[in-house]
Amino acid sequence: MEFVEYLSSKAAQLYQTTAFPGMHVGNVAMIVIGLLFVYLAIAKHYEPLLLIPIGFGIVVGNIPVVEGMSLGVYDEGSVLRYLYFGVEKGVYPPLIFLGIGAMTDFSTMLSNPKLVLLGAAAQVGVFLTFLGALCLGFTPQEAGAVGIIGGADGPTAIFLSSKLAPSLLGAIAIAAYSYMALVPVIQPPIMYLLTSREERLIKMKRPRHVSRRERIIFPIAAFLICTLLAPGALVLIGMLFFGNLLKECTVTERLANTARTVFIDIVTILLGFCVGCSTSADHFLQPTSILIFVLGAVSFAVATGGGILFAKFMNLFLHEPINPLLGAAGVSAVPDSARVVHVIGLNEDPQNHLLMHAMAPNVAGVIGSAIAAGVLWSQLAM
Amino acid sequence: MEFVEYLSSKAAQLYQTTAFPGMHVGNVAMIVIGLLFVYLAIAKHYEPLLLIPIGFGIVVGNIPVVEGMSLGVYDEGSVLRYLYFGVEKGVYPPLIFLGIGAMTDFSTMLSNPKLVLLGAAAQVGVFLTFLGALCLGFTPQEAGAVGIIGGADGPTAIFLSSKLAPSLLGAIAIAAYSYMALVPVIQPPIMYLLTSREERLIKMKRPRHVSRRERIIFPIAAFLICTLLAPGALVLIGMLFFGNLLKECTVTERLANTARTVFIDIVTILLGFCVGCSTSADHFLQPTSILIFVLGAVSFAVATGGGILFAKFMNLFLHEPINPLLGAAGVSAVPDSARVVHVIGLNEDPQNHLLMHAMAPNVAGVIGSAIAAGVLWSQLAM
Amino acid sequence: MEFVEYLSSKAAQLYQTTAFPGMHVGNVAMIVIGLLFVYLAIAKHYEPLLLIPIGFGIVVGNIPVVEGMSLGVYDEGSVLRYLYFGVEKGVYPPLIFLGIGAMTDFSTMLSNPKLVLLGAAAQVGVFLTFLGALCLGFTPQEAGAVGIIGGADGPTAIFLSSKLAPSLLGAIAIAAYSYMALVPVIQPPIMYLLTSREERLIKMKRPRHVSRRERIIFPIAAFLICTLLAPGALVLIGMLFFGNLLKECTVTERLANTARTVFIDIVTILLGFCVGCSTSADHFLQPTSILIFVLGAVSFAVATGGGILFAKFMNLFLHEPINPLLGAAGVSAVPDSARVVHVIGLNEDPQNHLLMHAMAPNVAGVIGSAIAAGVLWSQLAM
Amino acid sequence: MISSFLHPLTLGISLNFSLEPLWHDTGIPLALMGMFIVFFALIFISMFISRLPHIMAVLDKYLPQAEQLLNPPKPREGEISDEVIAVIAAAVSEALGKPHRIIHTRELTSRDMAWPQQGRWQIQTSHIPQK
Amino acid sequence: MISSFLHPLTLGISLNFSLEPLWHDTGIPLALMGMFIVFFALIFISMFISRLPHIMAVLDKYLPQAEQLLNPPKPREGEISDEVIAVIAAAVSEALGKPHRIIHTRELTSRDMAWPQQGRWQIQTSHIPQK
Amino acid sequence: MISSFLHPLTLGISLNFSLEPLWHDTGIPLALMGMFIVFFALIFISMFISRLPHIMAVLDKYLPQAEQLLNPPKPREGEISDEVIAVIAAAVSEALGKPHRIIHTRELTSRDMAWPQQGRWQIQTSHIPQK
Ligand code: NA
Ligand code: NA
Ligand code: NA
Repeated sequence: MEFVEYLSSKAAQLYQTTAFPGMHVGNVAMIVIGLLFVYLAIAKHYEPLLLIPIGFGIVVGNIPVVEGMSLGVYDEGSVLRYLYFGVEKGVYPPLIFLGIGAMTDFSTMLSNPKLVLLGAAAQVGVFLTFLGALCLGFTPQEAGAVGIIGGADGPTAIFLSSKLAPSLLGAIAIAAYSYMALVPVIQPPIMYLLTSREERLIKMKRPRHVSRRERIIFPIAAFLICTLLAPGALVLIGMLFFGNLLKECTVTERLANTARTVFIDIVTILLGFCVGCSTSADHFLQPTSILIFVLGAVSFAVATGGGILFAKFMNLFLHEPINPLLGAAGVSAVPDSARVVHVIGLNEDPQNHLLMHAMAPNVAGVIGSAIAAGVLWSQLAM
Repeated sequence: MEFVEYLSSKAAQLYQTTAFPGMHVGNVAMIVIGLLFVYLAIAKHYEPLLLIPIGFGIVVGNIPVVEGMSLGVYDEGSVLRYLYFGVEKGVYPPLIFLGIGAMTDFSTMLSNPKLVLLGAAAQVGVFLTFLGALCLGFTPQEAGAVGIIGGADGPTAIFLSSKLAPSLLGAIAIAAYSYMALVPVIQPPIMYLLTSREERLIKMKRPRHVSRRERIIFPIAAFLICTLLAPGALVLIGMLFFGNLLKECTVTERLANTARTVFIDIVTILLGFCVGCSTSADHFLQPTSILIFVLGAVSFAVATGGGILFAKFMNLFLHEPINPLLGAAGVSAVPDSARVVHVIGLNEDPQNHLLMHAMAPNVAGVIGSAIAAGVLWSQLAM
Repeated sequence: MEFVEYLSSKAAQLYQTTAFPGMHVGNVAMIVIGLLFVYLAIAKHYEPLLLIPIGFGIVVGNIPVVEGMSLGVYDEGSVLRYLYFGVEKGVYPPLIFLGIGAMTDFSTMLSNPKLVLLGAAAQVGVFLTFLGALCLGFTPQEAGAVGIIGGADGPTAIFLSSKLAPSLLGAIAIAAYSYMALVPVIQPPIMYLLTSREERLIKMKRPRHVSRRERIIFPIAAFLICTLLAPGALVLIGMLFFGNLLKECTVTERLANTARTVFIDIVTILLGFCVGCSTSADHFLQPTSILIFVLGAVSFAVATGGGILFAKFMNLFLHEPINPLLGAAGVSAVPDSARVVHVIGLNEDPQNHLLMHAMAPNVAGVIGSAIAAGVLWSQLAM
Repeated sequence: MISSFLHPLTLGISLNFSLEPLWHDTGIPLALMGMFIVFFALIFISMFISRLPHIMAVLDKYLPQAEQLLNPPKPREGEISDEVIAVIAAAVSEALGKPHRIIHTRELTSRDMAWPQQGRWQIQTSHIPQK
Repeated sequence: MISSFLHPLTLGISLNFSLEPLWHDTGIPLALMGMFIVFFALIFISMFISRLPHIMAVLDKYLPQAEQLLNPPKPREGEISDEVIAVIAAAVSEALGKPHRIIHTRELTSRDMAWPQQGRWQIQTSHIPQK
Repeated sequence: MISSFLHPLTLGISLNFSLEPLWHDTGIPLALMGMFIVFFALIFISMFISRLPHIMAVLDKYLPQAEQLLNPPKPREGEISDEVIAVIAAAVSEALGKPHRIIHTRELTSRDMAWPQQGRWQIQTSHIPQK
């Protein structure tokens, strides 16, 4: 009898060492969300390079841990905390921009200067969402970080959140990447709504040849223009064009190659996994998270609409009209939104290949949202 | 005459700036040990990817330095200290597990579920050694870190030592890697002792085909099972199965490739070198180090025996008996112990190819010792 | 009217958020210098792997930023500061030495032991410049850091500066890399001045075959000799020969390959960029910077001359004379100075191929200046 | 000088062997608990694995297309793709003197597939966006 | 136990909607300023790009040789170089049984071009040092 | 505004030249000591290198098999291995229309040789475990 009591007390003690006592329904919900991310990445090919690390990270971050152990991203001295440092201090995003710069070909943009403006127009999503978030009671700093979701640029969103609203970083990052993954679902209805069939059939001229020398000069000149006007974008824009210069200058091919392969891979693994780990239910399942998701969806929709409508506005003045579908590519989400434009163009006319043209507003959108982040940061930094 | 005096005083002063005044016989002994590691790695191919960095690190760590200079891993502000940070805080081992996960093929294990238990049985080496270390006067924390040597997993041993007994980290790491390198020397006598020729001749059935989908589901399910039962293993197990998911999910091939090539290479270089550097004679040549080496050898032997005997125990109940040599592969030491099983199987019957089967307990042993480390850490963390 | 006033006040406010109010002529000058570096790298192929990152970094580091934002390498908590940490603490240079070791073939040196001394003779540039800097009012610590420019080794110069004179690091690094890039301009006049045509025509014997085993033993033995005599060189010399052992020992080819490709690439990108960023005009445009550049030029010239004259001195005693041009390769600047020797040799006699021979003093010069740095650090560390 | 040289080797080893710590909570009870959890976890995994074929049968009924998606007929890394074969053929004919220029080709290893290029690949295979 | 399990889901969402923050400096004025700077910067870039061909024409006049230097006839990464073609041809003839040994060849991808090898390459193409 | 723009260029260079610091311990004595140690170390290395062939002769007597072990006849990285040649031959015959499928091949560069694969390779070449 005593032995049974002893055993049951031991069993109870054993149970306490497992993760079950600390498991709340919120953790279960988050684990399911994490698995959903993994499923979408594998089965639907939605941004797998990001959704797999984030999704598995969400699962890891929601295993409840024994009290007093230093395990999670918020525990002083834990391994995950050291890895999370690069997220928290905004170090990973510029390194990702370095790699993006080293893999981006700006030549379509160089042969289509007008299309650059579509990347500016799409930033209306950022600032309208910012205003909306203000109205909903977010502080200006938080509202800035929420608004940048509309920039459709994961690294930019993480960078600005780490500077302005660290407590919302997890929700903002997850929202940004979720909607970036859902670009092929969100954008098409808006694109069909705002364009007529005639507009969707507009064909663009073949881009002109861009010389090597132009491609070398561009990153330097664009860097100077952007950062002189918005010095707050220095780190993101600097790394982006530094990477691009490494790629284009022909004499640092090995550095560019490393930046766009293993270096960005390593940072992507760590960034995605740590962002996922930071979404433990007690930090993430807050009313604000839901608001952030709602505002993020609005932001994406407004940005898409803004780009399309601005293209139609430009057509009022242009001899050679722009296909307004290209405006949707002004939200960055490289290269997904460009791909969506291409597919919808092909739907209407199997000979209308818009991909190369769509890359121009697409990369302009990256620059545009980095500038927007720089302005928000410089005006709202405390 | 005065000039001769001046010169000899200068020569003496010069001598003081060299490493010779600080050179003790202990340093010389350690340097010889380091060179022995390098020799074994090159001439005998014993775990060269680890013994070369560790061996050369031992040599570097035992060059005595001028007083007041910040050079070694224990000196505040030195370069080696910053690199050693990843060892001291246990950051490198999970990153190595990420790479191991991205290169491990669990499919043999998936087609041989029974063999998983051999990886559990081998952990008896961990816990018996833990008890032995307790009896010899180690604190429970130190005893836990010493016991994990029997897990035959370098990164796990370093991780647990960094958490429970930082002062023993060097000795434990060196012991773990030494014995892992010596697996082909330690295990065979025990294997011959505990098995009969008939047992060694047992042939295993060809493993069944494992579908891609099973290989995707496995890392997620196994992660949940392990960490719900032993949340202390979260970081190691999490990284292991995260890496494996990257490998198996088919859509993140580039991330998996980076994780299992350059990323693990960089971490291996830094980890091995820094562990070696941490063995300066005055830290390493302690009575406890000798005890740790003795206990480590016992631990390996017990783990090997435990696996083999458990296989024979299972055979009492199974229709299709297991070749008990496979039990020896339950100590992880991937892939050395699996190789030893294979070679000894071939010795008895040149048609008996056990390698694929031995990989199942081998990788199960990795999981098993990570769980053991998690339990020890969660119960002994202060 | 009021509206115009409002608009102009807003425009003024907007102007304050740009980089223009903080832009001084010094920043403009530095940006021009940065662009010049980029131009020289691309158009003249001067050390592009370093001048492109440094040059673009200089441009980035001289964009004036809004007060109160944490952006530059000197601002607490900024991204660039975290990346600069590896420069400031001297962590990057040893990692670069690891990669250099893993790509350096010491076999020409092993077959030409006499030529090693030329690498020692060239260090006279280091110590004479050190004395010159002392006379010009630098503290002994600063003078040591300035003198090491004559070592013609970027990582060594950065490492020693970070230890002895952090405030001069930017200027010293820029000077070192500038002159390393200008080796093909600086060295030839000195070489023609100090050698006769007959001397330049001296042909060297074909080097003997060096066995694999010799190449394995060499890094270990050379490491012990160097660090026993100059323990201050432990980290640089240790990493150099560790990398070389990884390369030569045949069993760690994958580690050596990672060390000499992506690992050194990543560190080079970060090191170069951060060194560039640290040259903001207010830190860099000091009278001392000009002095440092003058002393650096002297240092290079003296080192070149020292190597050549010592070769001529050795010829007084040797049966088989050395081509004194090889002395110029004793300043390391791998492989530029060896190349210059080769080209000048070919100029005189199209059959006189000196490249392989010049690599011997070239790599000896790397070792020599690392030892010099070790001595200076150990004697001047406070 | 010699004594200082020998200094760290004066190791006085005094073994204190005691069974007493075994009876503490951090002794045998912890060891048993550890073995128990290790076995428990690996038995669970083993059971899960033996169930996997059944779970797969269920999944295949509800999500039949996925397995096919996961095993596309594209060449695995290390295999030689049709594209590479075409290139080699072209190279060979070039080497044999036929004047036919290779404009541009790429090795399709995963390392090379930078993200934009993955994008380019996916556009042809990926889901059709919803209207 | 169930209430503790459900604990974090008791989300009381209370929406406070107010237009007041819009009129602060960090409201609409900031949003306008942001859009203004974004447009301004990208318009500048757009204008710069449209001017690029003219800038190039000027540069080509003063630095005519550079463009040529930047576009050497060496094969771009991914293309098959003559060297590789030669190797393949040799490999093929070897495979067809002719006993002709390939001594040493290298794939000239940038990844392989370690610094010393770049040095080796540059020595043949680089500037002649000034006397 | 212009003065503030020019601000950092107001560099007042005042050269203070003095020979006095040379006579301190951190002056000429340190420089001499530095040159001395540099020369000493490199002379030692030079002497060691000249002795190397003799050391090798001794080593070869006592450890004769090692050198052979270190120079296996396997192809060096960059050279074309027999395996690759076989693959190319197969690819060519495939390109020429013969319906013969390449099942699986691997480039044996060191980068590809992940640890498990190294294991697979070593098992055939490695030491026989001691009984
Ligand atoms: Na954007
Ligand atoms: Na194990
Ligand atoms: Na040097």
